[in-house]
Amino acid sequence: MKDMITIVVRLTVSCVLAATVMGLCFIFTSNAKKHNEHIKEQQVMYELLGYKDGAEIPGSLALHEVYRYVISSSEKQSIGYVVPQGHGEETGFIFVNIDLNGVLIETKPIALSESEVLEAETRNKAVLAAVGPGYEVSFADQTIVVTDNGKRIAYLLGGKFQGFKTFVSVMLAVDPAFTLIGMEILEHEEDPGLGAEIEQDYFKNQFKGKPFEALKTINVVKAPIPADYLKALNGKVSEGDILKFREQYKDHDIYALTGATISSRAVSNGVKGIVTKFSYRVNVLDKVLKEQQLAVSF
Amino acid sequence: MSKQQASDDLTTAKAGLWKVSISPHLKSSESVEKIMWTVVACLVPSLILSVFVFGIQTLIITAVSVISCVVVEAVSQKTLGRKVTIKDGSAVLTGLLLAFVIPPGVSPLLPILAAVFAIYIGKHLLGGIGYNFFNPALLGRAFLLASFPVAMTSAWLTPIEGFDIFSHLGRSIDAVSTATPLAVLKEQGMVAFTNAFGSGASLYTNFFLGWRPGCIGETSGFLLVLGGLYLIYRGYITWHIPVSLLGTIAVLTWIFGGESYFTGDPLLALLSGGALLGAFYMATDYVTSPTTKTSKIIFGIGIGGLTVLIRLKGGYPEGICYAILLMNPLSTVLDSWFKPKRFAPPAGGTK
Amino acid sequence: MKTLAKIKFIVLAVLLFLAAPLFSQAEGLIADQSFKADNEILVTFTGPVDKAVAEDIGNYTVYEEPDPDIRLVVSSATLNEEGKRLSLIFTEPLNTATTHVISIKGLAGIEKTTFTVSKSYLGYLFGILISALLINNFVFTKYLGLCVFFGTSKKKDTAKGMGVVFTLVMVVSALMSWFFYNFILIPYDLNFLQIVVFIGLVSLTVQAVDTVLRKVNPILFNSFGVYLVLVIANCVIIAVPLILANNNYNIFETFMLALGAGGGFLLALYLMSSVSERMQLANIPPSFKGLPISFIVAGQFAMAFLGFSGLQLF
Amino acid sequence: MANDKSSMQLISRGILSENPIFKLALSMCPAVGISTTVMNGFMLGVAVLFVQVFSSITISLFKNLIHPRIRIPTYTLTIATWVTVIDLVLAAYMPEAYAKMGIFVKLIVAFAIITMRLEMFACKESVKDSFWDGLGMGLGFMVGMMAIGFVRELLGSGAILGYDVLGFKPLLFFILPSAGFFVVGLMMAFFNWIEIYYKRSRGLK
Repeated sequence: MKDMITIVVRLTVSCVLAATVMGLCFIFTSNAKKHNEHIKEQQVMYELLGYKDGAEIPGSLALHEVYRYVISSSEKQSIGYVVPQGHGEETGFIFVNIDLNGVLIETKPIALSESEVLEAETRNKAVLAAVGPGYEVSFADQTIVVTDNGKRIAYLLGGKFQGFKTFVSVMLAVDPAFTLIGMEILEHEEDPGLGAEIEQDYFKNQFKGKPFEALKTINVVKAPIPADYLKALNGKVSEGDILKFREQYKDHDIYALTGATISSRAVSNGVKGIVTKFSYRVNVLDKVLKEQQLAVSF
Repeated sequence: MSKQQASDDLTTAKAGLWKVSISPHLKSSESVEKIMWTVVACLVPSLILSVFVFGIQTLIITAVSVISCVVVEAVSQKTLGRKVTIKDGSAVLTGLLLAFVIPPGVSPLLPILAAVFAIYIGKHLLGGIGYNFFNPALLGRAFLLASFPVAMTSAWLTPIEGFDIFSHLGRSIDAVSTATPLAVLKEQGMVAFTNAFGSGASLYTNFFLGWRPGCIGETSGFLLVLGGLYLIYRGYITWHIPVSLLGTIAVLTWIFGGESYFTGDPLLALLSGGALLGAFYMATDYVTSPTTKTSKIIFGIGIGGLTVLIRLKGGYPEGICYAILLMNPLSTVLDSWFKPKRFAPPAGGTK
Repeated sequence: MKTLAKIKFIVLAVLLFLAAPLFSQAEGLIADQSFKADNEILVTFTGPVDKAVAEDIGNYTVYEEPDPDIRLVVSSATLNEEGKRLSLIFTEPLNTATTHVISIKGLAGIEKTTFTVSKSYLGYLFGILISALLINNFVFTKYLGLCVFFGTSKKKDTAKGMGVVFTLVMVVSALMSWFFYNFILIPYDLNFLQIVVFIGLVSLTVQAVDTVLRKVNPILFNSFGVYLVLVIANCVIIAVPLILANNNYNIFETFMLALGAGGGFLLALYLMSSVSERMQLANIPPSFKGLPISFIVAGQFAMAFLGFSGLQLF
Repeated sequence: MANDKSSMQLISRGILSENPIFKLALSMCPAVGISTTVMNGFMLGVAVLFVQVFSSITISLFKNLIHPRIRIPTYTLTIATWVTVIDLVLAAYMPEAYAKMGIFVKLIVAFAIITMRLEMFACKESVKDSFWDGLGMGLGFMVGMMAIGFVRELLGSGAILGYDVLGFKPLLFFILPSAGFFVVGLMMAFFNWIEIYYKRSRGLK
């Protein structure tokens, strides 16, 4: 009996000790983790916009995050956007609820600060409060509108699609006319030496500079990449020549990776899907914002 | 089909298992050497044909492969302090089979690496001839496929016109490469297949005679079947594995291979990949296949099923290589499950 | 083996349970619906429907479930002679991985008929099982549980028993972990405790199996010797809860993953043990004796298992 | 375990004569799994080193308070605690390296080597010796992982520590899953061979 008590007491004490150590560690690291993740994300974004490591980012550049939600009740569904409000001084966000045909249902202000909105949970609660009872909200995706001196210069779109093995997750940069200006493969589990080549420059750079019209019907061709084009894709020629090649091949289909046609096709279809869906949505949102004369930051 | 029957018997005897003379058709007067060289001889016509189908470089690849296998065998036997047995033809056979399962457009350096892997790691480390669990030639191929996925899946050549056997020499692979029938069927569907290879009787004759893209030695169905039948006639191999294997492939392809059930083309399935080569020469290897009749049939069915599974649903257009590799280690298990009744120890006494 | 029969029974029960919704879905106007070619959806009705209504592409609203605002464009709708089978052709290839929602206006006098098309959920569950069992076999492609793998794969009997016990422990501990993860760790934001909680649950399960086995099957218990203790400190078992937490699996998916992982481990052990028995007789170079050669053989197995890579059954 | 071991002896024992990967053959899962580059091996090595040293110290400190009946649960709890700590720290400060190691950092909790050292050494010896022993074992693990990583990275991607040294990729095979088994097996055999050769040359056997 005495044994039992000592065992229980000691186990409890050690559990409490362990919990303290872990809890303290969690408290100290959780903020750093979020911070570092955010920095990493920003770095990818700036790289997509053409600011490589160390390049100075102009102060006039601003990133505005737009969150999209799918709102559903038992009868109908609608799309809700959380957009940043106003210009500079006015902080806070507006919640814009648009039905499936692109007609505005309602707008509501959301009182969240810049940092609060980054927290998924806080944001979800705020959106839920905005739509009122009887509705379910689910976070769909996040888009970043990039402005330079208040003028839109690009959108950054995240997305995920089925690859050959598992999901491929990407981030794309498109300009206001939806021409693709950059692509980064964030995560994938394709086969090394085959599908994994999608993260190589010579594949990714083929997408650069494709206009929206070409993207809408983009496909892959099974043919070797012409040698001079390959050089340009790998960045082995001068800046001017790269642009020349980009212009020459801008309406051309994507050259599939040798031995990995399925992965190549998955990426080109995925990119096509992300951009076409986004172009539709941003047009709807812009129209509504314009009609309602809502002051948004971008 | 590459190892000594003698040492196989030794294995079973040592293992304290029953010593079964399960191959009544294998005459005791036949030496291992003779069997091996006969099999090699049966494969040579296919090799000669491949020179006329794909060009002279198939001969170069095969020569490199055979020589490196023999050298590796001799070196590993020397360094491990064993008797050098390169004259028995088993290394030559492994080299020949290894060359037969790689595309004709690859660099001749590839088989050297594969030979080291197949003979040294796949065979001699495990105790030498008679002790390997996997078919060495196929291990070599799997190794190449893992190391050079692009070359091994795209260096296919179109059959050459006329007798211009030097036409593919010195040309870059990108310029001449094509796709194998199974790859076209898998990735682009039946319509593209018909466009590329035609249809009807001429398709079957072309495929049967070997005029199609494919691995070096797998295309000439006619010569492979002829050689296989001769081996069966001589009693070096039995009919069980080839028949059950090919039968399973045909039936399963017929059921699942088409747009809807029961519309697949079984004949095409047998002719368009490495099924015939695998069935007669790879799956029947003495060391890595089971010994009793029932287990042989099940072994064949297993390979056939896995082949069709990989062909239709897997990541590769052709699956017989991996199917045989997957079934190889099961051969001992199958033997212990289906051992002849009279030799079985009393129930519960198995160890 | 009794446990084996029990497992079979459980699997069967779960499969039946899962299949139930599939049968109930067949009620009403729609008998069956499936993806056909790249850009085709096939719908079968329970009875003949009005040709004029069914073939008017203006009556259809089709979208992918996560994107209700993006309508997919139907390029043609064709009803067969009998009036029961409808083929919808779309202008773009469909993303068959997601669920598609189809609404038809005015069909059979009903204002709006809505139904969903998706790949069968059962198939997806089965896919998880096959994936853990063969494609991503825990031993040969994920390299988990190697200590026990090499330790217990010398004899077939030990290997079989060990594999079954592993599967059992894995399923039980994975289900408990799922429960804890979803109802305690997530709601109370205690996710950082997952390692401690999972390992605790695994130890608990092992203790339980130990006690039960000692009573039920002392022979098997004796033959395991020290390995049952090793189960606690084994990556395979603790990996399953971690994977399910990473992927947010639901309870069925968890069950399938655990079953597949355990089955895969059993398979690997059995295969390895069947060749080890043969290997003991072979004349292996002295420096390779023991573990090194086991590693080489395991590597050869892993190469053979590469054949399953990219396998997509459903 | 003898008490009069010097710190150097304890460390060298962990690295050489009782190397956890090549000699004791424990905790081989990561040795095969993620040893595709030197960096991966190093990072996981650091994590294991941390957990091993801290767990050894903790157990050694409290060795008199641990009831023999609940020895194993206490070890598990200690290890799990330190694994959680290093897991959180790595996730926060080295997200990229952490992503590469995937699930293996969390799996340190199930490494037989750590439990074994606690059971065989730390629960009997002084804090100082336990520290050196933990350090030795951790370093041994790290060195082993890096050695395997070196071979695989060099042969598989023609690079060392991410720097392209060969200019081409010799054999993709080596960064594939199955190659881990071969590399570990061959390296073990190589060390065995050295040992046999050494013994023979000394006329010991």
